[in-house]
Amino acid sequence: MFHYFHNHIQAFLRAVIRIKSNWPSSIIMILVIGITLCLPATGFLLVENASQLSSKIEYEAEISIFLDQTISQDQINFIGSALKQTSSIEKVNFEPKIRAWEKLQEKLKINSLDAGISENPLPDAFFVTLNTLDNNIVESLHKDIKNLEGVKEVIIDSGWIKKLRSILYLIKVGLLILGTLLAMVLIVVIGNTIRLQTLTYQNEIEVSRLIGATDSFIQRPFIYTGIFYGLGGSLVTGGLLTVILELFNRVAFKFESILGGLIMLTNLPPSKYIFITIFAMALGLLASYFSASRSIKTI
Amino acid sequence: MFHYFHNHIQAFLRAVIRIKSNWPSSIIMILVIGITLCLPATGFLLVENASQLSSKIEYEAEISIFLDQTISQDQINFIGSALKQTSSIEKVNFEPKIRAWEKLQEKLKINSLDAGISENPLPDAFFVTLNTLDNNIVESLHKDIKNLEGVKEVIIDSGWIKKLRSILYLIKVGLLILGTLLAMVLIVVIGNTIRLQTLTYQNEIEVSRLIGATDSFIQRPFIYTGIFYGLGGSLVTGGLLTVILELFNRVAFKFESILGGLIMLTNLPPSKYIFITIFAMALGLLASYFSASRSIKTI
Amino acid sequence: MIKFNNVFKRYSGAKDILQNVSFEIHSGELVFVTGSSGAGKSTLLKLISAIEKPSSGDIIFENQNLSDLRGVDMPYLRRKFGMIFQDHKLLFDRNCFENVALPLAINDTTSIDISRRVRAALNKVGLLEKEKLMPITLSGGEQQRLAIARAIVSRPAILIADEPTANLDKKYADEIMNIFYSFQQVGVTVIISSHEAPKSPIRFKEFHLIHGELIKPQDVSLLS
Amino acid sequence: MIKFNNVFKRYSGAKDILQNVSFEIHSGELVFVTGSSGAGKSTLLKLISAIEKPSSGDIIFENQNLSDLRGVDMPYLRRKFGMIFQDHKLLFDRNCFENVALPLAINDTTSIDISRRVRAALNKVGLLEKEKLMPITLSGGEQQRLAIARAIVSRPAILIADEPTANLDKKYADEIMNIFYSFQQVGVTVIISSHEAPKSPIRFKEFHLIHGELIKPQDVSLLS
Ligand SMILES: Nc1ncnc2c1ncn2[C@@H]1O[C@H](COP(=O)(O)OP(=O)(O)OP(=O)(O)O)[C@@H](O)[C@H]1O
Ligand SMILES: Nc1ncnc2c1ncn2[C@@H]1O[C@H](COP(=O)(O)OP(=O)(O)OP(=O)(O)O)[C@@H](O)[C@H]1O
Ligand SMILES: [Mg+2]
Ligand SMILES: [Mg+2]
Repeated sequence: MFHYFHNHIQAFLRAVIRIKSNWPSSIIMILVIGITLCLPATGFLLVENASQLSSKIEYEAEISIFLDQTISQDQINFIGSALKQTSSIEKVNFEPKIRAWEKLQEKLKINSLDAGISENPLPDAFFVTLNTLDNNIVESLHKDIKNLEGVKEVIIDSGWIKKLRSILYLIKVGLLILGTLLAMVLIVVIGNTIRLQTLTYQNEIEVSRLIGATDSFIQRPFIYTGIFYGLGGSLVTGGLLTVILELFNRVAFKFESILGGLIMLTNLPPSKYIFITIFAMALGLLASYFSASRSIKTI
Repeated sequence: MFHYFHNHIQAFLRAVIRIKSNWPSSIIMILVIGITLCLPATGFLLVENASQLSSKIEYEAEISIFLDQTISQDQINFIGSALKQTSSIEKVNFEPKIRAWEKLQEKLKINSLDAGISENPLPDAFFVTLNTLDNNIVESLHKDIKNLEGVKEVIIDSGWIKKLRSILYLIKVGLLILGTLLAMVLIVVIGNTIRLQTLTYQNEIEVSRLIGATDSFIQRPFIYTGIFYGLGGSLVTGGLLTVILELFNRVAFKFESILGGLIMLTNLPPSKYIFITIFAMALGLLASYFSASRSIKTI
Repeated sequence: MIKFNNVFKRYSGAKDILQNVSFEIHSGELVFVTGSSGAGKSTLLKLISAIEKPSSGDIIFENQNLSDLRGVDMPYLRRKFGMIFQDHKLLFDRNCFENVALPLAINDTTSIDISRRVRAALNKVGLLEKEKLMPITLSGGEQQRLAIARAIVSRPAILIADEPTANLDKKYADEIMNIFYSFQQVGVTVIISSHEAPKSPIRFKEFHLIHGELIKPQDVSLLS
Repeated sequence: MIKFNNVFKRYSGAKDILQNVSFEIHSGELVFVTGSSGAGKSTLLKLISAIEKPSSGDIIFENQNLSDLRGVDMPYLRRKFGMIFQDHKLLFDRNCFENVALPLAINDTTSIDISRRVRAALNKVGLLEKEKLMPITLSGGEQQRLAIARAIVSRPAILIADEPTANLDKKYADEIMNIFYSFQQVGVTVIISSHEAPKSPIRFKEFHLIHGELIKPQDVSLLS
C-alpha cells in the first residue's frame, strides 16, 4: 500500500520535473487545450444564454382575441377569467374598445370630431401572451377560444411563431455544425500535441522498457503530465471565457437602454466550470494514456 | 540558370517524397490547417452574407409621411416626385386614404356601414424606404420632408434603426472576439505543427549541415512541404466550406416560404477562394521558413 | 541457466542471421561471444535478453521457455539483466547521475540508497567527477563507460555487454574488463560480445560465430 | 595546409579540453591523432573541420583564418572534408544507398553519376549487397562502414575520421585502414583519431594527446 502511493508520488514528481524542464512546450500545449476548449465552452455559454433569451421571447408570442361589438360586461369577465385559468397562457391583457379607439386616433393624429366619426368602430379585445410555442397546444387553444361565446375573431400571430421557431432551428443547426468542426479541431489538435509528446520521450520509453520498467510505470508520468495539461487548459478556458463575457457585456451595457438587457450574458455557474475542469483533465488523461500506450507498443 | 531550376526541382521532389513517406502526419497537418482556416473562412462567409442581408434590412427601414386631409392631387404629385428625386430614398410607396381605410376595415373585421362611419377618417400617406442608416442623412431628410407643404406628420421608425444598428454592432464585436481567438488558435496550432516537423527532421538538418549543405538547400524542401501543406489545407477549407453551405442551405430551403430566402447563404466568389489558397500557401511558406531556419540555427 | 535449442533467427524476407544455434550457459559463467562484424553477435545477445524472439527453436531461461513468457512478466525478466548496448542508448536529456539512477528508479529504491549506489557505480568506471554533466558533453569512451555504470548499478544476476570496450583505449578497456571479471568472481553470469576473445589469464567460455553459425559451441577455453 | 597556432579550447565553465596546441599538417599527409578516452581527440578533429571554434588561438586553413570565415562560406569549406563521426550520424529514415548519396545530392551531381559513385563507395566498404537496407537493420560494424562510404563518396580533399575502426574486427579494420591509405596515396590528406597509432608499415605523423596537451607535436614516425 505504501509502495503503491510511493510509486504514484514518484511519477507525480517526474511529471512536474518534465513540465518544468520543458516549459515552453508545456505552455503551448496548455494554451492549445485551453483555447480549443474555450470555443465549445463559448458555444455552450451562448446556448445557455440563448435558451434563457428564447424563453423570454416565447412569452411575447401573442394571440389577439376580438370580441363582438354587442358583448356584455359579464361575458367579458367570464372570458377573462377563463383565459386566466388556462395553463398555457402567461399573461392576459384586456383592452376596452374606448382605449383602442383613443390609441388609434392618437396614432393617426386625428380626433373623432375632426373625422366626423360619431361612434367607436372598434371592438373590445384581449391580448394574450403564451408561455409555449408547441403547435398542438397553440392550435387547440385557438379552437377553444374561438368557441367561447362572444368571441368574434381569434388571430394567432402564427407567422411570427413559425419565424421564431425556424430561426431558433437554424441557430441550432449552425451551432451543431460549429460544434462538429470544433470537435474535429479538438481531436486533431490534441492528437497532434500528444504525438509530439510521444516523439519527445521516445528514447526514454525505449530505454525504460529495455531496463525492465513495467508499462504502467512508464505510462504513469505521462498520465500525470496529461492531467496537468488538462487542468492548465481548463484554467485558461475559464479565464478566456470570463474575459470574453466581460468584453461582450461591456459592449452590451452601452445598449442596455435600447435592448432592454436582453443581450447581457450571464456567466456559467461554478458547477459548469467544475465540469469543464474535470472534462479537460479526463481529456488529458485519455489522450496521454492512449498516446503513451501506443508509443510503448510501437517501440 | 539551369542549375537554379535543377536545384528547385530536386527540392520539390524531395518534398514530395517526404510527404509521401510520412503521409499520416501530412494528412493530420493538412487537416489541422484546413479546419483551422475553415473557421475564419466561415466567419468571413457569414460576414459577407450578413452584409448583404443587412443591406436588405436597411432598405426596409421606413419613414411614414402622413398628409393633410385637405391636400390636393397636385400637391401629392409634387411631394411624390420630390421624394423620388432624393438620393437617399430607395423606394416610394403612395397609399391613398381610400386604400388605407379598406385595409383598416379588413383588419378590424368591420365595415363602414356596420360601424356607422360615413367618412374616411384616415389621411393619404407616403411610405418611404431608405437606402441608408446614417443618422445625419436621416435627420436632415426628416426636416426637409416636414417642411414640404401639405405634409402633416413624419414618423421615422428610428427605434428600429437604432436597434438594428446596435445588433449589427454586437455581431461585429462577437466576430472580432471569435476572430481573435481563431487567430490565436491558428498561430498556436501551426506553430506546434511546425515544431513537430522540426523535431522529425532534426537529424537530417544536422547531418546535412555537417556535410556542407547550404542553409537555403536545407530549407528549400521544408518550404515546399510547407507550401504543399498550405495548398492541401486550403483545399480542405474549400471543401468544408462548401459542405457547410450546402447543409445550411438545405435547412434554410425548408423555411424559404417563411423566411423569404433571406437566410440562404451564397458561396464566396472564386476570387475569395483563390485568396484563401494563396493565404494558406503563404502561411505554410512562412511557418516552414521560420521553423526551418530556427532549427538550423539551434542545431 | 540459459539454454538455446536449435535456435534460428531470420528477419522478414532476409536470409538466416542465426542458424541452428544450441548451447547452454550456467550460472556464474563468463562467456565471450566472438565473431566478425555482421556475424550475429548482437542478435544472439538480443535473443538471450528477450529483446528479439527466435524464428524457430527454444530459448530456456531458468526453466522457463521464453516463448511462453507473457508480456506483463517481461519487465521482471529484464530486471535480472544488466545490459550494455552497442549504441549505448543513453538519455541525452538527463545528466550522468540520472542516467545511471534509471534502473534503480524503476525498482523503488529509496533515494539515499540510490545516490550511494549510483556514485559507487560511477566511481568504478572513473566518471564520478562528471556526474553532473550531460551525456552529450562526454567523449565517446566516456559515454560507453556511462552505459556500463548504468548496467551494473542495480547489481544484476546477469550482465550482458555488446562490445563494451569498442570505444576505449587499452588501459580503460582492461580496467572495464577487470570490472566484469570482478563481477563474475562474486557469482554474476557475464556475457560479453567482442570481435575476439581476450588474451587475459582468465577462464571463460567462447562462442564463436561465423555468418550466424556457432563454430565453437560450449568450447571452454582455459588460460588460467 | 592546416595550421594550429597556440589553440585553446574550453567549454563554458569547465577546464581546458585542449591546451596550447600548435602544429601544421601539409597537403597529402597521413596524420594519426592518438590519446586515451577523453584526451580531446574528437575535440581536435571538430576544430579542424570548423564544427567548433577555438576559445583562443588561430586555426589557418589554406591561408584562411577560420575565425574570419563568414557563416555563408561554411558549407563550401565543409564540402572539402569527408567526415566520419564517432557516433556515425546516419539517417535512420533513409536506406543505405540514400545515406551515401547525401553528400552528392547537395553538390548537384547528376543522377547517373550518383548511383555509379555510391555503388563504388559501398563496394569499397563491402556493403554493396545491402544498399537497399535501412541502417537500423545493420550491425554496429556495418553502420560504421556505411559512415565511411558516405565520407569517401564525394572524393574529398581531406578525410577526417574519428575512431573509424572502433566497432570493427581486425580483418575489417585492416581493410578500412587500407582504404584510407589508398586515398592518401592519391594525394588526399587523411586525419584519423584512434587510441593508438597503427603498427602497419606506413609513413605517418602522430599527434599524441594527453589530457588536452599535444605531447608529440610534428613527430613524424617512419616505419616505412
Ligand atoms: N532488424 C533487422 N532486419 C534485417 N536485418 C538485420 C536486422 N538486425 C540485424 N540484421 C542483420 O543481421 C546481421 C547480424 O547483425 P548483428 O547486429 O547481430 O551483427 P554483429 O555480430 O553484432 O556485428 P557488429 O560486430 O558489427 O556489431 C547483419 O548483417 C545485419 O544486417
Ligand atoms: N560540449 C562539451 N561540453 C563540455 N565538455 C565537453 C564537451 N564536449 C567534450 N567535452 C569534454 O571534453 C573532453 C574531451 O572530449 P573528446 O570527445 O575530445 O575526447 P576523445 O579524445 O574523443 O575521447 P574518446 O576516445 O572517448 O572519444 C571530455 O572529457 C569531454 O567530457
Ligand atoms: Mg553488434
Ligand atoms: Mg572521441
